[in-house]
Amino acid sequence: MKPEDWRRIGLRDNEYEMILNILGREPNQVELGMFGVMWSEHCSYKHSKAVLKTFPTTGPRVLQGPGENAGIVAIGDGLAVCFKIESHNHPSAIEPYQGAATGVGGIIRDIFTMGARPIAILDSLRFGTLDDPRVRYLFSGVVGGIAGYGNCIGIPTVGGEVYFDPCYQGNPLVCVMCVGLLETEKIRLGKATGAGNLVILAGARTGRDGMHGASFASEELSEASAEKRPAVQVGDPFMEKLLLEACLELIDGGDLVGIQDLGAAGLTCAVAEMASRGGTGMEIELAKVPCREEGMTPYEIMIAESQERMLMVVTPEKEAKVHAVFQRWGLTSTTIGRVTDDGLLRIKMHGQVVAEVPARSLAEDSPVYYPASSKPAYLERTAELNLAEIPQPADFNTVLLQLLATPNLASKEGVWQQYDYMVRTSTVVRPGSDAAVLRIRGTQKALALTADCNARYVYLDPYVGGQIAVAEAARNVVCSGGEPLAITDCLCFGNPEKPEIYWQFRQAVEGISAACRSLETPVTGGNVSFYNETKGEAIYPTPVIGMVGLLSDVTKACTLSFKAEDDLIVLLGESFEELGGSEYLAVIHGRVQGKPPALDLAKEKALHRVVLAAIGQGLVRSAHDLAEGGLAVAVAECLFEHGIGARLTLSTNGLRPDSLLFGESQSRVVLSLPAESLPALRELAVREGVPLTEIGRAGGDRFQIYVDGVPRVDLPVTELKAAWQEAIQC
Amino acid sequence: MKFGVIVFPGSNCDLDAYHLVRDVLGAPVEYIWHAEQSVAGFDCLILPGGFSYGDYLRCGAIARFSPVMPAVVDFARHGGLVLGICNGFQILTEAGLLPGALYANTSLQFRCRFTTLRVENTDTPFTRGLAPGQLLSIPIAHGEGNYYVDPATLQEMEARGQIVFRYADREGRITPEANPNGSVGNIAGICNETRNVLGMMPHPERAGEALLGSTDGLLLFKSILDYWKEGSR
Amino acid sequence: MWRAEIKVLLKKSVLDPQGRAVENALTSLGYTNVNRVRIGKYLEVTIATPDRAAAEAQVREMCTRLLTNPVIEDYTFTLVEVEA
Amino acid sequence: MWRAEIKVLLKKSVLDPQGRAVENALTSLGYTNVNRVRIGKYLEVTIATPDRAAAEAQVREMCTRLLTNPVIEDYTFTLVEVEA
Ligand SMILES: Nc1ncnc2c1ncn2[C@@H]1O[C@H](COP(=O)(O)OP(=O)(O)O)[C@@H](O)[C@H]1O
Ligand SMILES: [Mg+2]
Repeated sequence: MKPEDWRRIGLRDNEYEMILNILGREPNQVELGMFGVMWSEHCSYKHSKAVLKTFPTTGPRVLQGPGENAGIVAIGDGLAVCFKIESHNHPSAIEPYQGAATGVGGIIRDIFTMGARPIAILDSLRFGTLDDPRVRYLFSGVVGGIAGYGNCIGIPTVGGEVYFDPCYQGNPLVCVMCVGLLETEKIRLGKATGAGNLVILAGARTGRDGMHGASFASEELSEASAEKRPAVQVGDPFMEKLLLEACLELIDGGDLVGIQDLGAAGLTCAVAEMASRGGTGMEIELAKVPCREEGMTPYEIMIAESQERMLMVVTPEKEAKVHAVFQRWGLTSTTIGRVTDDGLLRIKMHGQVVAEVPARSLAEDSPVYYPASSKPAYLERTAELNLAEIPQPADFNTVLLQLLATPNLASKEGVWQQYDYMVRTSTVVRPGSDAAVLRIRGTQKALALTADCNARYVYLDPYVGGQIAVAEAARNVVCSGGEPLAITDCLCFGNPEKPEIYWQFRQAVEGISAACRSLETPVTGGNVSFYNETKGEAIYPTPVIGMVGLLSDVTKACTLSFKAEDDLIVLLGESFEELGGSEYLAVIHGRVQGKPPALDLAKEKALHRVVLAAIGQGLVRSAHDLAEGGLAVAVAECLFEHGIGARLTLSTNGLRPDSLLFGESQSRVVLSLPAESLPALRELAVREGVPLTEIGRAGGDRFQIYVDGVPRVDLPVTELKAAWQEAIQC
Repeated sequence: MKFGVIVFPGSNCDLDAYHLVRDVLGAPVEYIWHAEQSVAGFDCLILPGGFSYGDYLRCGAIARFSPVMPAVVDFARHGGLVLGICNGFQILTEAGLLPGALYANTSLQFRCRFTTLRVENTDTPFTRGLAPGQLLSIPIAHGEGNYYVDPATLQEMEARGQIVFRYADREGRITPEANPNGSVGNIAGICNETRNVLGMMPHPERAGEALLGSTDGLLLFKSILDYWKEGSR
Repeated sequence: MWRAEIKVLLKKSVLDPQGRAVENALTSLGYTNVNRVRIGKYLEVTIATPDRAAAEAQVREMCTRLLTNPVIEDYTFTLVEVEA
Repeated sequence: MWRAEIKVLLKKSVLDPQGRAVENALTSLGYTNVNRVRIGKYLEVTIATPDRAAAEAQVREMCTRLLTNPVIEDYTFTLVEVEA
């Protein structure tokens, strides 16, 4: 072996040294390739492992934390919810449709691998600015790919988010979350136990596509990666639908000892992880692996990342039945090996050993790095925001119209109308509100689902930004009537070997952890995507939070829209002079500056208690959290569905009018309710010490805002809605 | 009466139709696996929505050759009630049980949203419980619901009352804006000459519970039940 | 052995939205000298039969039965003799 | 004026789910002598330019910029001279 041999596949010299020590000899090409993919950042988390250990991962409801294919939390009635989010950024940057589609396919496999029936998908997307034709191509391609795969396999895409910022111009983010339901005792793990048990490979045939996808995902996007293009593959949602049904049937029948999907690092990763988790070994005959192409080498078969494949461990008695089930579903399944007790992966081709390595060494003993970290210099620059330099807008009508029409705030209907968000007829709160709500058949319960992250906040203060990402997700869940249960996270950052990037990463994780502790939403799993850079420029640190909440009574599900004339409009929470990091500052004044709004987790939690009680007792007709665009934008969003207007009368209490209307102070929710409910609501608010302000009434067909008696905004709802609705064409 | 929901590989609204009939309508219903060769014992067959065989090549093109299809065709020819929803509609046209064809929406995009349907013919087993011109709120979810049929055939179909539903605006006007996919004459659903086979792109099984936003879809299934009770066939 | 190369297009009478969309895209990219853009399917099928006439007949049959929908589509094809 | 007839197929190494599904369908319809079924796109574009070389260059450019994605697709085309 020469240095270029291991460097070519992304292994460092010290890592090659480790391999020599593990094997006590030189690896051969196949073995080297296996280490190469397994020790890639994507599979080994070598730069993030140490930090991820600091997440709070336990709680009374947590049945499965990080480490398996997906996390699981109990929701009563013997049921549990299984969920996970994952990114497919780099493939999507090169082939947006297939990159996004295979991302959806991959995360769905993670869910049914655990024995859960996938019931929902959410997509969290970030692109450059839409004036760039390449970005428009990526945008429509990615959305088309998610629609193409999700719609075909019949799992509703019920929520997500879309942001546009120059920092994503060359490096879009495509994170997909899948949520599944299962009966608690049907949980299956990716474990290979019982020496003598058989190893079965099912689904698609193995082709040369996706070569080195894992190591590819662990490199900065450069001109060079154009040459690695074969790393992108075509998804086959039809095949996956059959695979899904067949696997769930087998799991239901208790016919499997263990099951694991083939994702990054293909067969190598699946056999290594299953054996390692089971403390066993495996003997695999590659000649038995059904291949799509002639003359594939052992090396290629071991690292190919062909989609829509599953690996199972079964007892010899069940072998025939398992094959029969796959056959009825029109799928190929092959027994390719058996479980051994010597902890070794013994890979053979036509009976001849081509690789022999300890399973643990691939899955567990990968290097762990503790990169240097240092506070980024840019924070000095961004921190100083002198509001005196920011002129008050002359005309608040124009500002509000401009804000509603900015891609980050505008309606995303152009996106989600391309998704089948109704299939399985359980979607009670559809896209367009805060969190989506799905009923759980056979119970009175429902799930509230959301995916959120304001990356600009994280950029301006990774710690606070990380906290806010969790808090906003929880606020969305709460506004839909759900009690936040747990999160999954998709941590998208730049190159971790740069101290300033690693500092962002550590701070963000600390912030997320702090928020998860106080809001009692443990981290049950997630995914890290580093090296999101183009030409050395990193994206904003973007830790996307996927959250699951529970409603005990589906009929209590709440949406953000005002529903009746003359309803009172009430603001919960407090508004401060906080324009830092706001959409208003960025769009109207062209500044990404200041500190993000402050977050007090105790106040946040208190707010949640008030809103949940108010919704639970049926006091309110709508609830909507205040996010980008602040109070004025949040209330505007409440008017559009039913075309009901509103008249707000606000007092500045020393705040700048623009802070009052467009500032993004945290822990605030706007409610609408019949007047007679107000006393009861006030009582709740007082008990929890949450400030409550009556700010106006719903009604008419105009949106009017008076500030200290001065009319600041007065526009027809139809005009506002048009600006908001027509901004994004996809 | 007993409903049968045919399950093709890649069907994914089979479960929704099944639940609506069993849990909301309260009628007996069973799944029928596409490999079955008989549909004996069933009184109404539902070909559900989804992506049979991935909708590869053309929507419904491969499914129409499923082992169960000869039995379905035979059932229909003898007056049995057949309801094709979305992909089911596409399969019925491919199988020649309904005229015309469905292809890509003019937007070239998948569309999922509630639409307003105007009832054009109430003299069918599926719509007898409805009023002429009645407006129904029923969602669509398809990428290829653009119905085409040659002008001559279209005239005959109009004359024979084979147009059952059209996309309309909230006032019941048949406008281009109300047409979500470019289908000729805003056609959303049609029946065969003998009116025992109905194909529609919108999903009545998704509009059966207030919790989900509309109960208008249920009216179709109630019509079928009434028709059956009166034994008027 | 024959490789059938089959081109499938929407009938002229059927509106071709995809063709129109691509034509617009091309024009907006500056290719103002293009028109009559039509988009359809291209299929390749290898048929093991010694005899060209038999191959032709089989392609026609497969096209009418499965590969195309005569209601909206027209097709043309060519046969290329290939090695087994 | 030239009519470019462009055939687009997925690269040989890339999975072609449609092709596979259709091959299975044809086989179960009894056409057991078919294989290597591949399904792609067929495009016709009419280009107003006197000169064949210019037309060829333009087609190549349009294919790489818009009509195909070189990441997963290969294309071939022929030019047919047509009346304006
Ligand atoms: N990519 C997407 N896919 C599906 N739904 C989306 C997507 N982007 C936004 N939505 C939906 O649009 C609504 C508004 O999104 P967003 O502005 O992010 O809400 P919030 O600010 O409350 O998190 C939500 O219901 C969200 O689920
Ligand atoms: Mg919200």
